Amino acid sequence: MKTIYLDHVATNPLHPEVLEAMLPYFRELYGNPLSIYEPGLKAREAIEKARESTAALINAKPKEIIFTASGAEANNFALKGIAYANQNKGKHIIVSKIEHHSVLNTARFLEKSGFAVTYLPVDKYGLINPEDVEKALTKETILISIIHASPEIGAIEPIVEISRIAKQKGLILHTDAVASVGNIPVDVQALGVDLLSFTAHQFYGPKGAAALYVREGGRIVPLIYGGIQEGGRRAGTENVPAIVGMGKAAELAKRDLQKRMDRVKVLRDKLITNALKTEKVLLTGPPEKRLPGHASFVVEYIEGEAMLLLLAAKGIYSASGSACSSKALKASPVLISIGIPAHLAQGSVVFTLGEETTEEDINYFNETFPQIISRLRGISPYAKGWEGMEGSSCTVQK
Amino acid sequence: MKTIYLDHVATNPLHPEVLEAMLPYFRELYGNPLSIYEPGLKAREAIEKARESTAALINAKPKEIIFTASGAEANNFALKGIAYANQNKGKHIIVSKIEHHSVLNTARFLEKSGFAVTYLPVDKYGLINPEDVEKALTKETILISIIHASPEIGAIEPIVEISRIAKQKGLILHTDAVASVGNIPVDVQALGVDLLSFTAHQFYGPKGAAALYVREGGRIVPLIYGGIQEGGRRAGTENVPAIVGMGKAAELAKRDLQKRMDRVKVLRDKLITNALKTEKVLLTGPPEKRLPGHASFVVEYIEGEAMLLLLAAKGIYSASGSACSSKALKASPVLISIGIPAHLAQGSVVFTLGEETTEEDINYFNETFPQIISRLRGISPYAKGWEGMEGSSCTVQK
Amino acid sequence: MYSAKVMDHFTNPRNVGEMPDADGIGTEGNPVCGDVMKIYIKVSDDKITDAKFQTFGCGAAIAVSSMVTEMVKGLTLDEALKITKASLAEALDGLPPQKMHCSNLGADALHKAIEDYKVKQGK
Amino acid sequence: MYSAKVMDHFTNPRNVGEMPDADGIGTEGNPVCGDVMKIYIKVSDDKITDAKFQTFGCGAAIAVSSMVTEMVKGLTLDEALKITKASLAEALDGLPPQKMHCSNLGADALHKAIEDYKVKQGK
Ligand SMILES: Cc1ncc(COP(=O)(O)O)c(C=O)c1O
Ligand SMILES: Cc1ncc(COP(=O)(O)O)c(C=O)c1O
Repeated sequence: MKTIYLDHVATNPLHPEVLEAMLPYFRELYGNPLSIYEPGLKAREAIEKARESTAALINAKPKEIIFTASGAEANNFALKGIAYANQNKGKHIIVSKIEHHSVLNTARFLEKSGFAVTYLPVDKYGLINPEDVEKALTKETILISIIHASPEIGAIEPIVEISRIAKQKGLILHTDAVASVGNIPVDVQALGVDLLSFTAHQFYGPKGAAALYVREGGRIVPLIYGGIQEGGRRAGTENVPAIVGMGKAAELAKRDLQKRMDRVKVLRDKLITNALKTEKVLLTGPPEKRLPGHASFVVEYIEGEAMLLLLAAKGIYSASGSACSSKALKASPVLISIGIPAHLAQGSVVFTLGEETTEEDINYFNETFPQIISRLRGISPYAKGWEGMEGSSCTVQK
Repeated sequence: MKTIYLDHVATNPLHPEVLEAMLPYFRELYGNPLSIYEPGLKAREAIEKARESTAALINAKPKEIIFTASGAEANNFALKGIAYANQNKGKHIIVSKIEHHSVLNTARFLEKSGFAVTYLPVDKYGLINPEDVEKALTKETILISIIHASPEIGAIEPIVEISRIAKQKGLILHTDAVASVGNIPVDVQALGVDLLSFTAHQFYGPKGAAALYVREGGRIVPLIYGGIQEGGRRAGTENVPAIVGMGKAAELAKRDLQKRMDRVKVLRDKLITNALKTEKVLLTGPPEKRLPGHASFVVEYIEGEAMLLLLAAKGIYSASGSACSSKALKASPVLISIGIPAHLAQGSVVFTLGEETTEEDINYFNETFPQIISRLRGISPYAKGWEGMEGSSCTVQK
Repeated sequence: MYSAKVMDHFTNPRNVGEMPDADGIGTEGNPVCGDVMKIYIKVSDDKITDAKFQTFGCGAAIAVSSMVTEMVKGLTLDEALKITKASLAEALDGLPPQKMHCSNLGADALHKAIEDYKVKQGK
Repeated sequence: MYSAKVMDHFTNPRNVGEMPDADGIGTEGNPVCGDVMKIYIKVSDDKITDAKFQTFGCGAAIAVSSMVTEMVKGLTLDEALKITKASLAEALDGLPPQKMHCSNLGADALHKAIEDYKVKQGK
């Protein structure tokens, strides 16, 4: 069966050129980049070359790039590293309610360690009002960390406006750009951020390579102590093939960005237009200020995991923010934050298009999706509406 | 030119079977292991299979394995995670002076965060006296972290004896087994440790995959917060190919361990016997209680980096603990800890044998090494002894 | 993730739909949690002669509903009351642990339907 | 890491050895730090006619020693005193930054040797 991958926000296959670039570093140029003989020196050179193209993708300088092993690590590093480096100046941090778990849960850890954290609300589209940032500031504020684009609802946040506020007050601004880098232009100068997290597997690079951008001169306390790798800011023997792969993927992403965006946007719009023709299907996230390949919905009266499974049975791979589709069995806090009631959040489904998505794929999807909705509604006790629904809070029986 | 890699303690090429096992997970089975469609489910299965063989290598249960991206991360995780999880019980930690930087520097970070740390001395062979552990205990002690084997001098520490003390006092024992796992039998039950760090690239697995063993029921605070990967204890999209590679490498290491040990030990003994025939060449580390493939020396009157470079020019790749060969420009603290004066530590050189090392390689080495020593001594002003040497402390001019 | 049997009952659910002339109806779960099952039974001589379901929920919930309606047909009410979460999961060749409690509501809905029947019968 | 020129001077160092009849000897560095250079010069009519070295140290230190002894031959003492860390590094097509200060002791050792010569001459 032909399969149609519409879950590019979860991860991506390696681009063939990326794999090719990585292969020599597994067995031939296997040296430790700290070593002073040939296979080590070659590995070191390759890392520095990768640093250049990785930096170029976000318009940074090579020395502003610290390689990490995941976006989650970059986010943990940014929040803890900045908090610890600046705790003498103050102990208040601002994040949004729609941050990724790797930001939210790090913020909670910092709360336990004596920091105060403000969790900013968002509007019905998931957008932050920069005025809310301003209002949340206290004399103790040291760091603002706001996601650049939401993987769940595609919303692109007004980082430039928030940066103006941060600059005015001399505060440090971090953005989690894991879902945006490689999908839309991301320029650290234009955004005006001091730190930015991104991960290679979001743009056809390898899993196991990611980076934290730290503006030149910025002080950060390491998350992983040890040797002098990454200028002493992130220890551990470098994952050379993965870093090389990230460099190559960054190079391709920079080269092809406009083309990739233009292609997926047209197809995505077609998908959204068609999906909204079915009754009681709502777009989540902003209609305009969203990632070009991102379509997300709630479908009333049915549940997300069931949709995913039936779609998968038809060869279509996608994601959901429903409780049942998450291992934590909790509906996505992002959907709750934008005011979707919990029973509707169960009907969440997210489609993210990518480089290999074709018009034919979308035509097939557009045919299949309404069929699956109607099939599941045919089973649902709520097919005619939510009448008779019980209470509005959920305590899972154990 | 044929090259002879005698720096297996720095890193290793991938075993061809390991690379083969990894390849399908780059482009075909690329899914996110959290996803519920085919490429994701296959990735999840592959990770759980890798967890089984990784656990088997150290005689642990699969659920006791937390995958990380490096040995350094595993060590940071162990120390901080146990310190934070137990700080209500006490704030004293014991480590040795010959720990890897990833333990030492994490310990120093914890000192800054209000923990007290004892750095235990070692004897002239680099061995810890378990009585010293006992003497260092205070009412506040929560954690003992002692390296299993030293990558610099090959010493294998008496973890079993230290474990007896830890158990008696109900203390948590961690060991950094990065340099030992895959090189000698490591059995968490026999060692009696609660946590153990190891890394795949030390046994022909990939860079970017490592693990922390945490005994069943052990509580640890995450180093990397985020999603529910690794049972919520270590977030970040899993580096599937690397984890699969670690699993395969662990399987091979378990299967071939005895054979590998027997082979390298014979060759290593030959190397040591020959090297010690040259005047003023001293073995560092214990003559017996050392890693089977490990030979380390100080060569008087000459400097390590110069030796490495001339050896490399002859196709022999090796390592040194000299100040000049380290990017930090400091002589190895391990050599200082075993009582080697700083000027002698400059003559440090370390040879570590591996699976592909042949008798022919060692014969060639045995011919070459004395030549290189005599060549460099021919240039040295100290060729006739250290007389006329200046002061004994070093302040680098800037 | 799911056994072949779960996938079979999920993709080809048996006994789907309302039953306007049901003798007993039981609903369990809450859409806020993600799973709701509504079980309809027809009873004659203390035996369940027919069963249908409507379910809002995940794959496991739908498969459990299908399975429970298959299993009860022909059972006496007492026999049907012996159906449990565990026996349903077993009949489906197992369920993922995290689905055992939140999506495996079939036994509870069934028991409620039997209860409903008994109440209606004035028993 | 090192330029081809550094590697050439390191692997084939020029002017190695003691000079028993040296007119000036200069030693710089400390084995505790990892680098010591001993430069010997022969002087005639205020010109350096020959130079030799003995060095304990890393590749850079040995290459610098070799280079400085090559460079000074034929120079007047005043010209030789103009040799600096920077000009030595340049002559070697550059040195890694971390080696600039700790292993690039050639100019200092040379200046000490010239000093020694002048002292011996009573100048
Ligand atoms: C004893 C020891 N611990 C920890 C590490 C760090 O492991 P990694 O290189 O995987 O970060 C090393 C480095 O090789 C080591 O030798
Ligand atoms: C917005 C965002 N931040 C962080 C992460 C974590 O990145 P990684 O999967 O590389 O750990 C993700 C996950 O994909 C994400 O979507």
